[in-house]
Amino acid sequence: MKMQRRDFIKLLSSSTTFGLAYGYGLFSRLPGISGSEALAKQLEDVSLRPVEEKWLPSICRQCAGGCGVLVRVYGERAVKLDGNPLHPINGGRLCARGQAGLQLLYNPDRIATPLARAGNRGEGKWKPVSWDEALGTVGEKLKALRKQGRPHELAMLTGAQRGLERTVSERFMAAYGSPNLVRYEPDRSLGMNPALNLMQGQAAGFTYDIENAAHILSFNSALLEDHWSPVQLFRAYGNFRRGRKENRGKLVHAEPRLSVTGAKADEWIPIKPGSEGILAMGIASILIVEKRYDENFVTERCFGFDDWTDESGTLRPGFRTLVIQEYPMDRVVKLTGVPRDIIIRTAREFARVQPALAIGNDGPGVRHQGIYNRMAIHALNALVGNIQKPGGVLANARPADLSLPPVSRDRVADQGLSRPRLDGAGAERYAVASDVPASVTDNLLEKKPYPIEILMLNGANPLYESLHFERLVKALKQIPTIVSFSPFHDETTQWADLVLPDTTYLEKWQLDTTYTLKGHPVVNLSRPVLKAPFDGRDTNEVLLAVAASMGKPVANAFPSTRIEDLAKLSLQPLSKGGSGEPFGAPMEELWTRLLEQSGWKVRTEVDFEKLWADLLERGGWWDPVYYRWEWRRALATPSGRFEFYSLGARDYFAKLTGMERDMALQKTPRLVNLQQADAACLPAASRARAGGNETLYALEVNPYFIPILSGITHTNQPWLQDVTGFHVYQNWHTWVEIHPETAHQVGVHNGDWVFVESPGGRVKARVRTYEGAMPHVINLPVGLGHTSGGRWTAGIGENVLKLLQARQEPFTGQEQFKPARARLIKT
Amino acid sequence: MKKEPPITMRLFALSLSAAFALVCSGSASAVDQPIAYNHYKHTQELELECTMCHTGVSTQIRATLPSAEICISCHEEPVTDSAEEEKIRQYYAQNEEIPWKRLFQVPEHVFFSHRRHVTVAGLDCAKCHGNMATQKKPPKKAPMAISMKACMSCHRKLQAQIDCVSCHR
Amino acid sequence: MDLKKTFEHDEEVLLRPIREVNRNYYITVAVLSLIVAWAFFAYFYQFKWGLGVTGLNRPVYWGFYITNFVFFIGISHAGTLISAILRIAQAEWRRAITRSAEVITVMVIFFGVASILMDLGRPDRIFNIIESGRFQSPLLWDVTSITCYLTASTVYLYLPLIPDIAIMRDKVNKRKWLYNVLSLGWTGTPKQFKRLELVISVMAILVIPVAVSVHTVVSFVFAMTVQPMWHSAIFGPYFVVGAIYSGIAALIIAMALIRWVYKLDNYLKDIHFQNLGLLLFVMTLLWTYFTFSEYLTTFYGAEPTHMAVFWSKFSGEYMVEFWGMIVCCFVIPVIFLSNRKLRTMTGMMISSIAITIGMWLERFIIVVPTLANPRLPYERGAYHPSWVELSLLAGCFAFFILLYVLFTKFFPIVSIWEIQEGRQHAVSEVSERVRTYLPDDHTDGGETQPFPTEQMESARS
Amino acid sequence: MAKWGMVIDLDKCTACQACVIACQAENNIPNSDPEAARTGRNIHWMEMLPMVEEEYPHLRMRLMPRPCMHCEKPPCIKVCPVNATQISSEGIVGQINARCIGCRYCTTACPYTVKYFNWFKPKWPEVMEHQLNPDVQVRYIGVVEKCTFCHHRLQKGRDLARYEGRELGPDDYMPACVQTCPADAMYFGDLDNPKSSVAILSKSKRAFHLLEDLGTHPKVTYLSEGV
Repeated sequence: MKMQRRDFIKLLSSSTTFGLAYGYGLFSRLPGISGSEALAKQLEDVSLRPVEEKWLPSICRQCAGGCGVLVRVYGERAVKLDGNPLHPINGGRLCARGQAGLQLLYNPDRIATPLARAGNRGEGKWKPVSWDEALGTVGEKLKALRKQGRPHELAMLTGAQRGLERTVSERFMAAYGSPNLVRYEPDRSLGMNPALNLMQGQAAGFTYDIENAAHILSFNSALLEDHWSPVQLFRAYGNFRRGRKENRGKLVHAEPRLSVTGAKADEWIPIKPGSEGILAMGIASILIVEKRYDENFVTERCFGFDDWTDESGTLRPGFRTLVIQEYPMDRVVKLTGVPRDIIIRTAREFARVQPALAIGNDGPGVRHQGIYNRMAIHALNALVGNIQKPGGVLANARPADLSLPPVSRDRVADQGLSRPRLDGAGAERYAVASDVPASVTDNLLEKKPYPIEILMLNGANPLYESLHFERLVKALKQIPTIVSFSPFHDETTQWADLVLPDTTYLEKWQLDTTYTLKGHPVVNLSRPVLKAPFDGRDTNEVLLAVAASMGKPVANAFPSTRIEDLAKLSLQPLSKGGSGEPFGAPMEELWTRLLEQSGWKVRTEVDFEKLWADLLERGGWWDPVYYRWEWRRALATPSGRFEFYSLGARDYFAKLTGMERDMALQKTPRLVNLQQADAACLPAASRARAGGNETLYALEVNPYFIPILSGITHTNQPWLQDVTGFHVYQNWHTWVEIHPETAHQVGVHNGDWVFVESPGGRVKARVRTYEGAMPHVINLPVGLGHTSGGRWTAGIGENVLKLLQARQEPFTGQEQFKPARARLIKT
Repeated sequence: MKKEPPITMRLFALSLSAAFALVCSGSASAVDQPIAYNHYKHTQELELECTMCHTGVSTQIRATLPSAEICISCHEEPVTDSAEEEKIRQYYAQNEEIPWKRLFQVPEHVFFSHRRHVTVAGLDCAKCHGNMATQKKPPKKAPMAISMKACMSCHRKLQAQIDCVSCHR
Repeated sequence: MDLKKTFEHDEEVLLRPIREVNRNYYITVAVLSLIVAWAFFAYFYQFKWGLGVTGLNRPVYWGFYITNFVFFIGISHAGTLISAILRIAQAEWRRAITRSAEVITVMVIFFGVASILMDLGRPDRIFNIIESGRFQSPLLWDVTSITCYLTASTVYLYLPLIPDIAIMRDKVNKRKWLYNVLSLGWTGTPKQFKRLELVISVMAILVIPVAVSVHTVVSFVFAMTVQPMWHSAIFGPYFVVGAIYSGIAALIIAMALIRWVYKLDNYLKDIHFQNLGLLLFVMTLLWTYFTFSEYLTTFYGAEPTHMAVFWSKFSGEYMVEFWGMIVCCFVIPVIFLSNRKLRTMTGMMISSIAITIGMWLERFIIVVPTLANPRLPYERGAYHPSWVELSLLAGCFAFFILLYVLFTKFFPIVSIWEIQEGRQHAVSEVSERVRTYLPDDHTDGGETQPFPTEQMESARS
Repeated sequence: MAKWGMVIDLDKCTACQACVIACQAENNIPNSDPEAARTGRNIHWMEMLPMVEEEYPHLRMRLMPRPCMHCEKPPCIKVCPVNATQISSEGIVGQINARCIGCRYCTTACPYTVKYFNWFKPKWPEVMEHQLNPDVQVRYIGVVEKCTFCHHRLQKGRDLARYEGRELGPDDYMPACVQTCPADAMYFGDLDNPKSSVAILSKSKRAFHLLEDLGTHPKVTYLSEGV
């Protein structure tokens, strides 16, 4: 056949058409590439039935801040967390950690069922067991131990437990007969509070009225990163800056590193690590010498400013003498590295702009600031008389009494409770401390004061926190039975025999008291907002069940076997009237406050069921009225005044005997002109020097907590991991911030992988040159480097704590970090 | 040798139809419902509201298909002697949902809300669902095609939003 | 007759590659096919798992594929444009080289288009360009312009092929049906020739603006954004010059290989290469001029965002590529082409290969550093191509070569009829033409004398 | 017709990144991992940008939350070949990801680099799929996505307002980032309404825009630090 031109063209065009159409048909129906199964699956369950969508109140417990959240529950799924607008702490706002809460709830690495150890300890081999079986095992072991009359050999290490949870643990341990309920959260509890307690006496805690302050002088305090209640602080900060029409608050921040707080501050004063207290003393000396302090307040309300004579007639040095004799300006300049003119300017401004706050560290004691440095910082607040004033330091109001009737104990329990504690708290050297986690490792290892038979881990993960990893592992190996309640396979859980997975906060009851930044007590109530996605159980309910299974004496610890009933029972007193009310809209609050402060409004008894319903709906209760002029509450010292010279400290040292006293005194700062005994009671700021060979280890280490991860127990949350080091473009691994010039000197470049080596150990890190690092000081983030606990945390980065060594703080026995030096070794 | 165009013509026709078939086969295959439900009887003779069974219509994004429980609330005792009716009770007895098949479906990238169209805008069901209410047997395919063109023409007519982002999420 | 014998010799030599198939050919095809098959695997791997298998990232959203796209489209300028210009200019030396040039164009455009397809996140939705195309987008100008160019080039390649296909239909004992269909009933009547030459000359004129537009529009993809060192008015001509530059280099390489493999020294003569070499030298200087202007303007403007890109090329992480480009596209060609002694076959091959590499680097240097240095303080991007991108680059080259090799086995790579036509008419035509250039000779009674061909002939001999 | 805009007061902002996470939670943004972070494939519609100026010890670091600017004259829209990115009549620049062909021209054309690409198919561990927001689509593989000013919230807010027979109020529509901002540093509202807080604040003497000189007319305004 002979092809005609026309035919050819037809053939060409038809085949082209076919090709195009075929391609179109084929491509538009390709499986796998066109659909998104995740959403289809997600929507499938709602196509059949109407979906109920509701917002349920709960409390955020990603950190200790106590924010109220609303959970958007869509059908049976929680899809979003937002702030509870009625909540006085956060007023409808939520921080990054709070927003990420669902990644805790729906974390794929949560332990789904109770597990019994299958292999050797620490091997990580498990077999699932039923809850009945698991509870049976625990109950029997506990029963047996108690029967042998050794209930004190049960120990429970908890995390930052509070409220109803704490009550349950306490009652359980008390009824069982063990004194060993230890909060294991080393380094984290030593904020300003111990120092404030020495100077202002024990109170329900202190707070800074940031919102109303006009000037804030921050001494290395992680205000915008690691405050105990971040959202509250952020809210206050927003108002501090722009809340008042003309009066924009000014923030001056002294820190070796340009942190977020430093970046946000109006002025950043780079300062040698650990010399914050000395800077405070330098500022105090300007205030005193130039007579810029509040004379009225100092004479009326303070003790120990001038020299004074004690009972025996000896002349004791006062604060003024301390400042003049020990902190001449030259010395301050030398030790802090801050130029003289900056110190003078800062001091004058601090005195001029009122109300001015001096804030030390509110967060973890990771920056080597001892209690004396913090006293020195706090002394500035007293010098300008900014105590119990709007925009000043406030003592928290008394909380509502939510206690349950006391536990009735039998003879076995009484005997057990009379034994000394595992951590030595409440006795001798630790007479004023409630928990001393620092001594747990040694005492466990040395079986002091007695061996521990059963160890319960309830929210604590000592292996990650500990600076004595090897020794603690050895100690854990000696304990016959370890039960972990962790919802995750964290480091310490690896050494457990039995894991009873806890639920996360959206799945359980809790009742908890916290405070606003203005000292108002807030009672949070949260309940399970949805069915648990895993077969975990609330540890408190487990303890209740175990107690019940153990029969009479122990079972009596709890008036009910349901945690909900305990919450109700605790809240009963609130219905009796007095001050306080369920959360309400802001306008309502303002009105109440006005009425109450002028004495017009008297609350009467209300129906409890109505109150209960109100609390459940609104998320909690608070007392919006604060009485500033209650000086006896605010200054609960032996002298009834603000003590520059702490009589509490003097009493403490006096109580110690011989050796103990000498040991404790040894840890207090050395002074040149004054006696050790006085130095131990005064704000004798000092700079701890970093040990180690300075030529070999040329760089000073300045560890800091990653803001976005701080306070989070379970860091297995990819949203948070992804934004850790945004200021240096580094995430998912540990980095080391170094000044570009120093980097050049030690021969490393941005992006290099190095080992950071200190005399204590080494970690691998990525070099990030950072203009905000001081020359010759390297900054390392703490919070990464878990070895287990989930796919987004195990093996992510390194544990910087490995570089550090510990020392004990004399008053609280808390573990603190010794300043360290390090060098970089290229990998 | 001459006059043999049919070969190329046939090729041309063949390829066109094959392509057409391919394109079309991507959409709409016939739908068989588990129960021969009679919309006409329920809505026209008994004068029941659509929302009685499609409970989500006015309050939800999706109209929802009736669960066995909704059906059984009327059909617990036999109302007719239909074998189809018996199926409801079987499903219910076995604690199973009736596996209704969806006839109308917008793609997942479309943010369509019944609530918005019915409750807020006050549209009739028939506007989009055609004569569904008068069907005596379950139709094999949707009596009215849901297409973007149809959405757009209606939106234009009623001066509703025609921004892409109003419907495409 | 003598001419007939010569014609037969021409046909014998030029059809030999089609008639004879040897082992080397099979090996070449097999090796190339293997690489192509591997590239197909790589592509399907990418198709299945997504563009994540490449080295692309944020902010370096474009990498090898777009580089290849610009590069291949550039190479495509070799053929049709050069051939069209030579045809219009009636350059007689074109006859042996137009075919091989035109083939480059048609073959290589496919890889330009394919590169874009490879770069798409959703190649399955390519028809959205038709369904909901948006003509304000430079990318759609590209689509239009390239489609146009591809069609025009294909027709422009096909038209001069028709007489040759007819020759094959009559003289080659292979694939009769194919040649039969494709020859469109060509019988070689003068009427047919007249029509064909008319169409060819019309196409030659038409194809030039299309070709220029293609690369201008390709440059517009970059120039129409506000990104530093992309947003440049010079980009249109700069890209066109670059395209012709790389095109000629590619053509020289192709011709040299053809000459060597098929032993066509008698047809692709040194003079062809010399002429192309000179053209290439001109383009070298022109390209250098444009590059210089482009960078100098940026440098003097000294806008920080522009300078970030500038320095990353000049002394930063893209230093190697930048200076590599300068060496390949400027230093080497100037050394070898400016000097008659060095402008040998080897010299020209070295420069051509250098230019091809250099021009690829130029495209890379245009695409990547701008993206790697975003305006806002993000972390500077880094781009390291993955094995998929490298495989696809290799695959594109292999596939192109494979298609070219196959073409030479299906069709004569040197136009037979044009050579024959040249032998038959060219000399007289040219002399006629040259005569018209010269001043008229009025010495003999004011009557215009024809050019004294005979005298010249005798003078020459 | 409203013109939605945002104001971010850097003086109040504490760089806490709540907006960053809130956005991820609201908009079904896939989880990152070390590999994605290393290769620059993690997605943040809202991101915290550090701008370091000057040198130690007098350096200033400006920390800026950066959403899509929703430019009035968006460079991304000009270049899209398939109409997949468009600006709505209310000024929201949307990405119709069902139409996007993934050419990534808009991502390269955007001077703010705020458009993101789905390099892989977005995936979650099964249990995490529970938390996906039903109002927001999970994007496909190979398409571009971007900040939408949470426009699904606008639809819902508008529904509610219309149902209650009133005008859309200032609290009816608020993106997730603005809603959660603890320091109250972010404002959102109608720029065309002279009484709205955004309209007033965007005329403040502290106001500035990112890359103002490019003529993109961003609808996100920043207020600088200091008095």
